[in-house]
Amino acid sequence: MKPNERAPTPEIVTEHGLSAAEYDLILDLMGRAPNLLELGIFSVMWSEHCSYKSSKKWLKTLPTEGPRVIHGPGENAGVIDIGDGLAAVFKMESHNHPSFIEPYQGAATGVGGILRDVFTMGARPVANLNALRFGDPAHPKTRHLLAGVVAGIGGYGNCVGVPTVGGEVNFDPGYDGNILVNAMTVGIAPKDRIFTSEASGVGNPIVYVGSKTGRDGIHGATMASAEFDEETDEKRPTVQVGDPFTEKLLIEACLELMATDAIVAIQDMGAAGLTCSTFEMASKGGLGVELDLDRVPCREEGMTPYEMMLSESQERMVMVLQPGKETLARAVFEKWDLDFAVIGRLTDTGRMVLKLNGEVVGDLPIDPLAEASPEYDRPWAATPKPADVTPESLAPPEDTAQALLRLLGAPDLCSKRWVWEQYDHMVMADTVGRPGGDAALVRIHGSERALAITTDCTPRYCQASPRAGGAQAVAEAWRNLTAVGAQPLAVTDNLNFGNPERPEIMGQLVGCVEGIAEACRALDFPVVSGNVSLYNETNGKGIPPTPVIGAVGLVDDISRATDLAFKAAGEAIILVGETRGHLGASIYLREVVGRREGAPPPVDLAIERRNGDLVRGLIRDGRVSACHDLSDGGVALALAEMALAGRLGAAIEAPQAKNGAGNGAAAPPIHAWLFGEDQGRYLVTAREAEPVLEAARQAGVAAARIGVTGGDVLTLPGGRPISLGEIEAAHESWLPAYMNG
Amino acid sequence: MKAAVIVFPGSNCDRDVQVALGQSMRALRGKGEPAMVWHKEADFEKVDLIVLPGGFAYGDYLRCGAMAAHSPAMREVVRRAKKGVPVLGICNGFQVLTETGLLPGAFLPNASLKFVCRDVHIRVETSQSLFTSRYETGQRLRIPVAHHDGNYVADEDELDRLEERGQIAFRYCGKNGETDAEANPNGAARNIAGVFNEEKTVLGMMPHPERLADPALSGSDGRPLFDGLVEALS
Amino acid sequence: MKARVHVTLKPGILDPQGKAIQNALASLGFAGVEGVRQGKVIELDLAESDPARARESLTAMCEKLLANTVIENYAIELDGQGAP
Amino acid sequence: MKARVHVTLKPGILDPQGKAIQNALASLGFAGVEGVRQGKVIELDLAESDPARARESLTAMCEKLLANTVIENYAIELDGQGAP
Ligand SMILES: Nc1ncnc2c1ncn2[C@@H]1O[C@H](COP(=O)(O)OP(=O)(O)O)[C@@H](O)[C@H]1O
Ligand SMILES: [Mg+2]
Repeated sequence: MKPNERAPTPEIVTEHGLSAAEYDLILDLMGRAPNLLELGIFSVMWSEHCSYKSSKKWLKTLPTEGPRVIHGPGENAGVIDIGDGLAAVFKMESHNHPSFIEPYQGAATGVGGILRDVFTMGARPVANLNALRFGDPAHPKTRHLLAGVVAGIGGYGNCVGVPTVGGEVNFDPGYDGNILVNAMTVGIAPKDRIFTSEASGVGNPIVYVGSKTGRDGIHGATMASAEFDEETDEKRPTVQVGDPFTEKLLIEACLELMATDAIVAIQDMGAAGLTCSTFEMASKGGLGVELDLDRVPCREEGMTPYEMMLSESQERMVMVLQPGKETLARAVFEKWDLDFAVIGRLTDTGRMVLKLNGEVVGDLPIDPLAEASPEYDRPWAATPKPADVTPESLAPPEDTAQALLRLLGAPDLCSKRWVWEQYDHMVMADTVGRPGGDAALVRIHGSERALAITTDCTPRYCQASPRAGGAQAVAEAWRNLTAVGAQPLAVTDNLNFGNPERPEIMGQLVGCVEGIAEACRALDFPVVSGNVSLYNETNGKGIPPTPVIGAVGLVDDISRATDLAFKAAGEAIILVGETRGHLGASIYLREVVGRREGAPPPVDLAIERRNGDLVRGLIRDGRVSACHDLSDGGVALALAEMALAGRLGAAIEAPQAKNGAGNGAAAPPIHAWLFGEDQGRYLVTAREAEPVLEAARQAGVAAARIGVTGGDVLTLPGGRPISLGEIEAAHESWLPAYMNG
Repeated sequence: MKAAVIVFPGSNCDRDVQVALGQSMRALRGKGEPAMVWHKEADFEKVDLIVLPGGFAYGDYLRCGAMAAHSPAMREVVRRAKKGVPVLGICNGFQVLTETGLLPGAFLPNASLKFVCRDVHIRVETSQSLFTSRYETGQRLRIPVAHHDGNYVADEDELDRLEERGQIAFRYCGKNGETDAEANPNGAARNIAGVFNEEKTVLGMMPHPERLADPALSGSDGRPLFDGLVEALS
Repeated sequence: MKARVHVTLKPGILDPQGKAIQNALASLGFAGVEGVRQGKVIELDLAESDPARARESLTAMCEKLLANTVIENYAIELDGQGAP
Repeated sequence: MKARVHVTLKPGILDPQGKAIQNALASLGFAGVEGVRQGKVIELDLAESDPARARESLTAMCEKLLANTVIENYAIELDGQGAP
């Protein structure tokens, strides 16, 4: 063996993103200098992306267990029991850097990657979501990036035939140089047929299936962990191109083979392709692997072992088969016109041995490498507490109606129809609740039950107070599921932050994770999967902390679910939850007053839960006809959305006292009541108000009747009536106009 | 009645149409389920109706439907269609039908150049066909479209001939049935959403009736199309 | 040998992609673009080395698959044989 | 003057369309097709009549809009000025 013709120079080591200390550790583990191939493998295995070295310590603090959890974090995706012998399998993943470089392909391959994480586990993907963050609309790149990302997500998801049913789109100058593209997939599998990556059976064949390996994105995984600088435009690393058609074939072929008993373990090739996937399988099974790299299907001639091991070509999987099942498996993949190659076998050596033409070209220890994977306790500094902004300190708007119209058309709050109409959100014919509501509802095929799915995060809250913002993201997701009548079950998270080597950024991460952990605990809402994206930073300026929460809930009977549209004239509109008129860090403060300051609204998790449980019960009992949770823009914005969805107006009365709290406190100023973003609140409609108010009293929940539906105008206290036409124009026109600009 | 759904690599509405048609078969005839036929099978059993489903056959690479049109199963479909076996092509299936020449015309990318997925209104141009017998002529339906290349083109003479012979099955229309540019989601010539062959035994349509054939999915205007077929063909 | 097949929309057919490019160029400030049409080029590596036979087989490929002759024209270009 | 811009994927970038066309040709019985890549041609009518200025402006159009230079190469051909 000649593993060591050329010891890597310090420059090469640095180029691989490894610190001097990390390189010393490599020398220790290997007992010699690594060759370039081995160095490459270490570098991807220990990259932030694959090793979570900065965040691991904190991720461990998240609650990950619950009666429904079948597989928590650590697998390709989280798995929860949804009854009837079925499991929901889901995860969210970022493709931020690649999407900034090439928005169409970056976003498309992001969707492809997360789909593979889900069907690898044996689930048929049934829904995609996407949480997107772009820079200032006025920034010269924003329009192009948004157009490309949306086209890429649609181009991939539409072709594979998985409906894209929800997501979010925000804009902030803080993302000018670092957009966020977080994609989530939800799948459904028979509960007793979940596949994992844990290899077993010495001698079992290792099989490669899918597309051929090209020189795509070599070192993409390390790139994703390195800060951008002005030169990135120059470097132009090879971009990975997605092939959704091949992905569709791969889904069908894998699910077909999974219906047999041929597969021992299976793993998609994601970041760091063949390296990460085979390593992980062997490491989980406590085994070794031997690969014959000559057998790897290659797209181009003369590919080196380094390229084969580190390529990030898309639409590829690795499997360990039961002995003797190669012929069966090959037939399935050939039926679907996919490459199939036995590329190696499991060994009991605990080592990864790579051969080319029968010669050993790399030989690394598996467990020690995985165990020695660095874990940092990076220094962190807590985000200073922001000063409160009291409602009284803000003058009321000159024109309430104008303020509402302004919010309705604000980039963050306007209708995202332009986006979701480019996504096939109805394929599979089970989309019961389409985009535009609080949570998407996807019927479990062949049943009357449905999964409710949402993604949420309010970065301006997280920036003001990471802990409150983290908790709020979870609470809002939980509330969105509740608002359609679903029982919230579990979450996945995508933690997007700047450079963790800076204590203030690390402080944001720590704070957000604490908030998420606290809220998930209080709401019995375990985290079953997730992803961390760090170094979202350009020229020393990090993105706003953006811990996106993707959440899944269950509706037992779709005829008992609801949506936000006003249903009939003359119905009472009831505000559930207490309104103090919190305007700190609100969208009103930012868009109408023009100030970005203050503390975010406090999240009282006990109240959140109590209010939500009440509302869910009311929906299930058929006692309310529509429901919408309150978030950005408060009561006023929610009313406008409900009116628009139902094509029905409403007349709202001025609040009497602090809404239904019954403690005699004075009502907040009208503008604070209308636009305040206090948490734990919902608007519901009902033919009769009293039974709903009575139920609220029984449950100890603040609730008050605030108006009645009807007509074709929305009248807010202290404002002129606003026609539905005006509301629609304000809400629907900003995004298409901007994109046509 | 027996029906077959041809499954191409990349088809993705095959199950959806199987469910919708199967539902009508069971409701009206108490039994039945369309068979799935893999595109490589040229000798599938004799059926009363062949369905070409929506999706992205062969990724829609090169041109939508171009590669699918040459699959072994399609050669057989063309042969049977020429003998009068009814064929329904939805969305990608419509594109495949034009590529085989069973239906006239061709498709270009939507005028917006964007994929469009939303409910549209279409006007039933004639109830005189086995596909539309359960609708009234002039009836307005709400049915979703989901495509990137739905911009139907044919030369003017061809379009005139289609009109004269009553081969236009559906047109995109507005709330009051008006077939203007505003109601047209993709730029299709003369707002055409669906066409028949001359004998009206082959129908291609861009909208997806199978996606709104179930009241739980916020509408069922697509259902009569399947009911009508089951009624006419069994 | 290497070959290129150029597929273009027939003259009377409206070209949405060309039109969109033309509009986009105008809004980017490029004046004087009076018309834009977009076509496809398909580059093929052929085992065949005889130009006549290559051209014959390419014609068959075009008629059968590469072009939709209802709306598209095609032109075949063989390496070393000049542009179409 | 008339101009043509040829846009092709950079070498090494996966071309799923080309791959699919190659497979389709094979299954249609066309033997000996060893590689297929698909590109675009954009034909433009320009008011400009000076070749140098036309080329300059076309280069700017390519960089800004016509080609995605992260993954595509382009070549400009001006009428009467020979193929790229
Ligand atoms: N990128 C997107 N893809 C699909 N749907 C989206 C996207 N962005 C927003 N939506 C949809 O628009 C609606 C409003 O989004 P948002 O304001 O974030 O909802 P909420 O305030 O209830 O969390 C939701 O139904 C959401 O799913
Ligand atoms: Mg909501």
